[in-house]
Amino acid sequence: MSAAAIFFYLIAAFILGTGILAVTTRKIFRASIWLLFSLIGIAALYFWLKLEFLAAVQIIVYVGGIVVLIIFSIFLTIKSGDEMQKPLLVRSIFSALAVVFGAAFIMRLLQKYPFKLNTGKPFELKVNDIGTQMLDTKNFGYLLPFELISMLLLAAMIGCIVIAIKHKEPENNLPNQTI
Amino acid sequence: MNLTLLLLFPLFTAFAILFAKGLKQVRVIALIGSIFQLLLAGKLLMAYYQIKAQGNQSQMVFEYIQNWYAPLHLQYHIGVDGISIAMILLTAFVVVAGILVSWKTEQLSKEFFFLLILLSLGAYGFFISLDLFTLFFFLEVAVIPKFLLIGIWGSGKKDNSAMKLALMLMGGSALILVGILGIYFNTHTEAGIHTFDLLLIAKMNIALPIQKIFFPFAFIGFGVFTAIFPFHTWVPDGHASAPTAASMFLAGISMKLGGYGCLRVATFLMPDAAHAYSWIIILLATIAIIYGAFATMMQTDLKYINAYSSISHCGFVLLGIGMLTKTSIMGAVMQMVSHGLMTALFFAAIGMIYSRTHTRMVAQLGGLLKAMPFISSVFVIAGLCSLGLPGFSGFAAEMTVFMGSWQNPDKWFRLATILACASIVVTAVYILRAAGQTIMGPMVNKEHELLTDASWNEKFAAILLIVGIVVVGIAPFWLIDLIQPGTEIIMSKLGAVALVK
Amino acid sequence: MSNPIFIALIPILPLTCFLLLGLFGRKHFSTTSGIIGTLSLFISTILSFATAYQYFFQTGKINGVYQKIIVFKYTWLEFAPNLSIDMGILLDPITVMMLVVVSFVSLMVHVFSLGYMKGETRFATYYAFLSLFTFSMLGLILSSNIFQIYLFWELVGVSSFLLIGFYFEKPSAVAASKKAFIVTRFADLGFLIGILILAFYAHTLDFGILIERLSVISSPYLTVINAASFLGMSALSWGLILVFIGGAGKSAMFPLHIWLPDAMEGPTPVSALIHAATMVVAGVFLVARLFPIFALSDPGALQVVMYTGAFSAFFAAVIACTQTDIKRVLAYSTMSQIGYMMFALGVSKYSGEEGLGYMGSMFHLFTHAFFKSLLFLGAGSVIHFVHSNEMKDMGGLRKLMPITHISFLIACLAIAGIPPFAGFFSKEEILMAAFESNRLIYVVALITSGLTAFYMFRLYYSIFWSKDASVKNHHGEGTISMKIPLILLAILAIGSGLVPIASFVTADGLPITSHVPISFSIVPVSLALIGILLATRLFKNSNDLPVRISQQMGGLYTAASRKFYIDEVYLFVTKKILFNLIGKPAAWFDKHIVDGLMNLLANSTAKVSELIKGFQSGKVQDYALYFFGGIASLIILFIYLWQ
Amino acid sequence: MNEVPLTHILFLSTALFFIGAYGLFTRRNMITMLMAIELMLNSVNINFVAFNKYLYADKLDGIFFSIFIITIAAAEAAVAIAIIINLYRSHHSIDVEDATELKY
Repeated sequence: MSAAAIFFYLIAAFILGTGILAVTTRKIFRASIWLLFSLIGIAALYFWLKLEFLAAVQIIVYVGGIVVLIIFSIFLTIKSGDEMQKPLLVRSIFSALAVVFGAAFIMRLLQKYPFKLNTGKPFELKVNDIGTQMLDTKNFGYLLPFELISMLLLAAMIGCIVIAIKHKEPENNLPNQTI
Repeated sequence: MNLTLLLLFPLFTAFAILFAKGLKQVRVIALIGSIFQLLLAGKLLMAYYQIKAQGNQSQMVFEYIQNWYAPLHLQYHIGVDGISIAMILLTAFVVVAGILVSWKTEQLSKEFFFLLILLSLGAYGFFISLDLFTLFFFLEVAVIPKFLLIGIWGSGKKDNSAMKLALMLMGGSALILVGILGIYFNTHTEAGIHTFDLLLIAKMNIALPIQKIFFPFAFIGFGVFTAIFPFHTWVPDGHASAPTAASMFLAGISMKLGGYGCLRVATFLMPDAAHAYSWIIILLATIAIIYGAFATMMQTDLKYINAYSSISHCGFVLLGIGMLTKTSIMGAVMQMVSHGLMTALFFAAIGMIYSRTHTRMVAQLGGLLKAMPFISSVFVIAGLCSLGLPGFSGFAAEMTVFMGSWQNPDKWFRLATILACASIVVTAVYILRAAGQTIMGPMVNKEHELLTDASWNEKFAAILLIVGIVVVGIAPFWLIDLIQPGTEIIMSKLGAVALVK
Repeated sequence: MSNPIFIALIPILPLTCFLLLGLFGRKHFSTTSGIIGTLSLFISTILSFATAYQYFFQTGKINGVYQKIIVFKYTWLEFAPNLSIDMGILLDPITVMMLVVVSFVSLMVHVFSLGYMKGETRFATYYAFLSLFTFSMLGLILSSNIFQIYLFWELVGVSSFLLIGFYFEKPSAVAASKKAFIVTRFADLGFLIGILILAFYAHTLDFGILIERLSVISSPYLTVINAASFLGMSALSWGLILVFIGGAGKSAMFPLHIWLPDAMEGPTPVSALIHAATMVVAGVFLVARLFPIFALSDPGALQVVMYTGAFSAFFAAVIACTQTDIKRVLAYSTMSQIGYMMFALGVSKYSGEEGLGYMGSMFHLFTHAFFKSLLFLGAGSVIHFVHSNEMKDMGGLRKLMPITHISFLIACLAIAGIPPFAGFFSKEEILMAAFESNRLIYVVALITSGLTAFYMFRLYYSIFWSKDASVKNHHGEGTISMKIPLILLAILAIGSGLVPIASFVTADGLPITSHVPISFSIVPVSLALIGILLATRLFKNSNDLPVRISQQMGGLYTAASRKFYIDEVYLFVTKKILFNLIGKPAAWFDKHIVDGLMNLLANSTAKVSELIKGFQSGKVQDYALYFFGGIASLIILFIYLWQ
Repeated sequence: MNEVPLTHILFLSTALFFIGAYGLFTRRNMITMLMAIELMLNSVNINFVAFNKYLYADKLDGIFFSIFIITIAAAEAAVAIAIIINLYRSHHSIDVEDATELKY
C-alpha cells in the first residue's frame, strides 16, 4: 500500500462521509456546509489524479459558485424554518433499499467488467492541449459545444431573472384567485 | 350501371341537407333523396335481371376497382350479387319509411336527417363493397351516427344506452378488424403480395389452423352486430331509448350488416372453420332464439318487446348460417330481408302510438283499435308477420330456415331445429299478449279516445313497408331466384370442404 | 273437367271479397258488404257444386276408381331442386265432398249473419274476416302440397283468432281468441315438425308422391324412414303422430280441446261455421288425406288416432251433459262427434270392405256439418231472441219461435241417430266398422251415442219446454234471412242421410256395396230412445229431479261441470311453469347476468382506474422512485433476460 | 498512481451517486434535493475523468465532458434556485410535499 493509495482512500472516505452527512443532517445550513466539504474533497481527488486544471475549475465553479448560490437561497427562504421536516418513514425505507440494491448491483457489474487498461504512455494533462482542442474546429475540436454552452448559460441567466423577478401585484384589475 | 351512384346520392342529399334551412326544407330534401335512392335500387334490380338474362354467369356484376392506397394494397373494389341487391332494396325501403316516420322532429332537425342519411350511406357502402377494408370502412361510417342519434334524440336513459351500444359495436368492429387483418396477412396472391380483395381471397384456401384462429374473431365480431347470444345486451337498451327512425334503422339495417358480414366474410372466406365451429354457432343461435323469445314474454315496454323479438329473429339468421346447407343459407338471407321490413314496421307502429299516447307501457295502453284503427291494424300486421303468418314475409323466411336446418343430418342440430320451431309458439304468445293488451280490450284511460289516427306521412311509410312484406310473403320465388346464384357460389366453397367434424 | 280457372276461382272469390271489404269496407261498403260477401260466396258454391258434379259423374272415375287429379300446380317456394312448396289444386273424392260441405255451410252462415249481425258497427270487417276464413278453408281443402296445407292451416288459425276476438271490447273474447290461437299454434308446431320429418325422408312435399313413396311396401324411402328411429319409435311413426297432433289441435281432440268451449265468445254464426262444420273437421280431413300412409305403413299411429278419438268422444259427451251455456253444450257435442269421426278413421283399414270406417267417418263428417251448423244457427236465433246464453233464462219458446223450434227438433233427432234422419245412417256405418274391428271402441261408441241423445234432448227441452216463456215477444223470431238457412239445413239434416256416399267417397276409390243389416242397428237406436225418454222425464217440465240427481252424483257432477279442471291444469302450466319458472328467470337472467356482465366490465374498469389513480400522487419524490424502479428493471431485463 | 485500480475509483463514484440519489428521494426540502443532485453530477464527473485517465490516456474527451458538465450544473443550479424562490413565494414553504397540485 503506497502512500498515494492510502491518501486516495482517505480522500474517498472524506468525500463519502461528508456526502452522507450532507444528505442526512436535519439542519439545512449544516447540510450545505457538508456539501461544501464534499466538493472540496472531490477537488482533492482531482489533484490526486494530477488533473490540476480540473480541480481548479471544480473549486472555482462548484465550491465558489454553486454552493454559495445554495447558501443564498437558504437565506432567502429561511423564514420556513431552519429545522427541516423529518423525511417520510415509508419513503426513506424504500429509497434506502433501492439505493443499496442499485449500488450493489452496479458495483458487482463493475467488478465483472474486464476494463482494458491503457498500456501506452501514461496520461499527463497539459492545459494548453485543453485550450487548443477546445477552440479547434478540425480534429475533434469542441468549438461548437463551447458556443452552445455559452448560449445555454446566457439563456439560463435570463430565465432565472424572468422567473425570480418580483412582479408588482397590480392591485386593481387582477382578481385575487385563490389557489 | 355505375354502383358508386348508390353512394353519391346519399352523399349529395346529405350535403344538400346541410345547406337547407328549417325543418320543412330539410325533410323534403331528405325524402326526395331517399326516394331517388329507392328508384335507383329498383333500376339496379332491373339491370341485374337484364345481365343475368344475357347469360352473364360471373359471381359479381357491375364491378369497379379503384386503387385507394397502393402500398397496403387497399382497393375501392365494389360489386354486387343477388344477396347484396336484396339487402340494398331492404335498406332503400327502410330508409324511405324511416324518413317519412320522423316527419315532425323539430329538435335539431337538420342534424337528425343528416345523420340518418349518413347511416344509410354506411349501409349502402357496406353492402356493395367487395374489399374487406372498404367493407370495414363503411361499417364504421354506420356506427357513429347511431351513437349520436340515440344520445341526442333518444328517450329514457338515452346516454347510458347510447354509450353501451356504441362501445359494444366498437368492440365488435375491433374483433372484425382483427379477423380481417388475420385473413389479410395469410393471403398471398401469385405475385406473393397480401390482398384485401374478397374474390381473390375466396380463390385461395387459407390453412385450417389459421382459419380456426381468425374465424371466431370475424364471426363473433359480426355476430355482435346481429345480437349473437352473449353480446346482445345492447339491443334492448339501444332500441328502447332510440327515436323511432333510429330504432327502425338500427333493427332494420344495422343488424343485417352483421348477418351479411357473417355470411360474406366469415363463412365464405373461411369455410373449413365454418364447418368446425358450426356447432357453437348453432348452440348460440338456438339459445338466442329460445331465450330471446322467453325474455320477450316478460317485457312490459313495447319497444323492449320488439327489441327482444329482434334478438330472437336474428337468432334464426345465425341458425341458418350455422347449418351450412344451401336452403338454410337462403333462408338466413330471406330472414334478414323479412325481419328488416317487419321490425321496421313494428317500430314505426310503436313510434306512432308513443307519439300520441306518450307511453309505451303495455299496462297503460288498451283498446286503441277504436281510437286509431289504421295504426292498430298496422301494429297487428307487423305482429302477425313476426309470428310467421303465411302471406307475410315471416312465414316464407322461417320455413326456409327450418327446412334448410332439417337437411343437416346431425342429431343435435335436429334438436336445435325443433327448439327453433318451438319458438314460433312462444313468439305467438308474446305477440298476442302485446297486441291483445294494447289494441284490443276495453279502453284503459279515457283521453285515448280523442287520439288522431295516422297522418299522411305515417300512412305512406306503413303502406310502403307492408307492400314490401306482402310482396316477399305472397311471391317469395322472385327473392329466391335473386338469392339463388349467390348462395350457390357460397355453397360451392363450403361444399368443397369435407365435413370436418 | 272444366278448365282449372273455374276451380281456382272457388277460393279466389272469397279472397277478393276479403281484400275488397278489408281495405275499403269501412268507408264505402259498410252496409252493402253483407250482400257482396254472400253473392261472391253464392257463386263459388255454385262452382263447387258444378265441380262436384263433373268430378263424380263425368271425369273422376277411370275404370271404376276415383283418381287424384292435379288440376293446377305452380312452384311457390323452391327449397331444393325436387323439394318445393308449390301452390296446386288436387281433386279427389274427399276434397270434392268437403268443397260442397264448406261452401254450402259458409253460404248458409253468410245468409244468416245478414240478419243476425245487422246492427254491428264493424259489419264490413266481420264479412271481411268471414270471407278470409272461407278462402283459407277452401284453400286448405284444395291444396296438393303438404306445406301448402300447413300454409292455409295457419291462415285458418289466424282467421278464427280474428273472428273469435271480433267483440274486442270484451276482455273474455280477447282472452279466448288468444287462447285459441296459441293452442292451435302449439299443435301446428307438431304439424310443422311432422312435415319436416316426412319431407326429409320422402324427399318431396307433394301429397301424391309423398303418399306413393311412404305407403308402397317396397319403396326404398319407406325402409329408410322405418329404419331411422329416435327414442324407440321409428321416424315414420314420429312424423305421423306429430302430424296427427297438428290435426288434433285444430279438431280439439282431448289434450288440446281447451280452446273450443272458450271459442264460443265469438258471434254465433261464426261458431256455426268454424266450430261446427269446417275448421274443426280440418284435422279429420288431414288424417283422411294421409290415410294410406297411416293404414298401410304404420298401424301404430292409427291406434293412437283411434284411442284419442274414442276417449275425446266419451269425455266430451260426459261434460256436455253438465253444461248450462247452450253454446258450450253444442261445442262439447261437436268435440264428441269429431271424436266419432277420428276413431272411425282409426278402426278402418285401407282396401275394400274393411275401408268401411273411412267411408263412415267421411259420411258422418258430411251429415254432421249440416245438422251441427243447424243446431248452432238455431241456438243463434234463440240467443238473438233472448239475448243470453244461459239455459235458465230460456224455456217455453216453442210457441214464440216455431221455425227455430221445428228445425232444432229435427237436428236433435238427427244427431241422436234416430232412423229417418241423417245422423242415423252415418253413425250406423261407424258403429258397424267399430263392431267389426274393435269391440271396446264399439261399446264406448254405443255409450257415447246414448249420452249424445240424452244431452241433446236435455238442451232441447230446457230451451223450448220446461217453464213458460219468461221473456215477452218484443220482436219476431228474426228476419227472413235468418229463417231460410234454418229451413234449408233442416231439409238437409233429413236428406243428407240418403246421399249414397258409399259409392263416391272411399279410401281406395272403389265403391263399397255392403249395407248395414237392420238387425245391427236395433241396439244403438234403442239406446238413443232410452236417452231421449230419460231427458224428457227430467227436463220436459221443470222439476227438481235433475238438481237432486246432480247432488247425489256429487263430486263427479261438479267435476264434469267444471270441465274436469283441464283448464286449470293448462293455466297452471302456462302461468306457473312457462311464465314464472322460465319466462321470469330468463328475463331476470338477461337483465342481471348478461347485462350485468357488461356493466360489470364497465364498472370494473372504473374501479381499476380508481386504484391506479393513487400513483399520480403529485409527489415529486414518488415519481423519482418509480422512475428509478423503471430503470433498474429495464437494466436487469436487458442484461439478464434478453440473451 | 496505478496502485489504486480503476474499479475502486468507480466504486467511489457509484457510492457518491447513490448517496445523492438517496438524498433526492428522501429530502423534503427542495434545496437539499438540489444539493443531492449536485452530488450526483459530481460522481458522474469522477467517472468521466477516471475513464479518461485510465482507459484513453491519449485523448482528452473525458476531461472536456466533465468541464461541460460543470458549466451545465452551474446553469441548472441557478435555474433551480429561481424556481425554488418562486415556489416559496406562492406556497410559503419549500417543502416538496405541499406542492401536489399536479395530481389526479
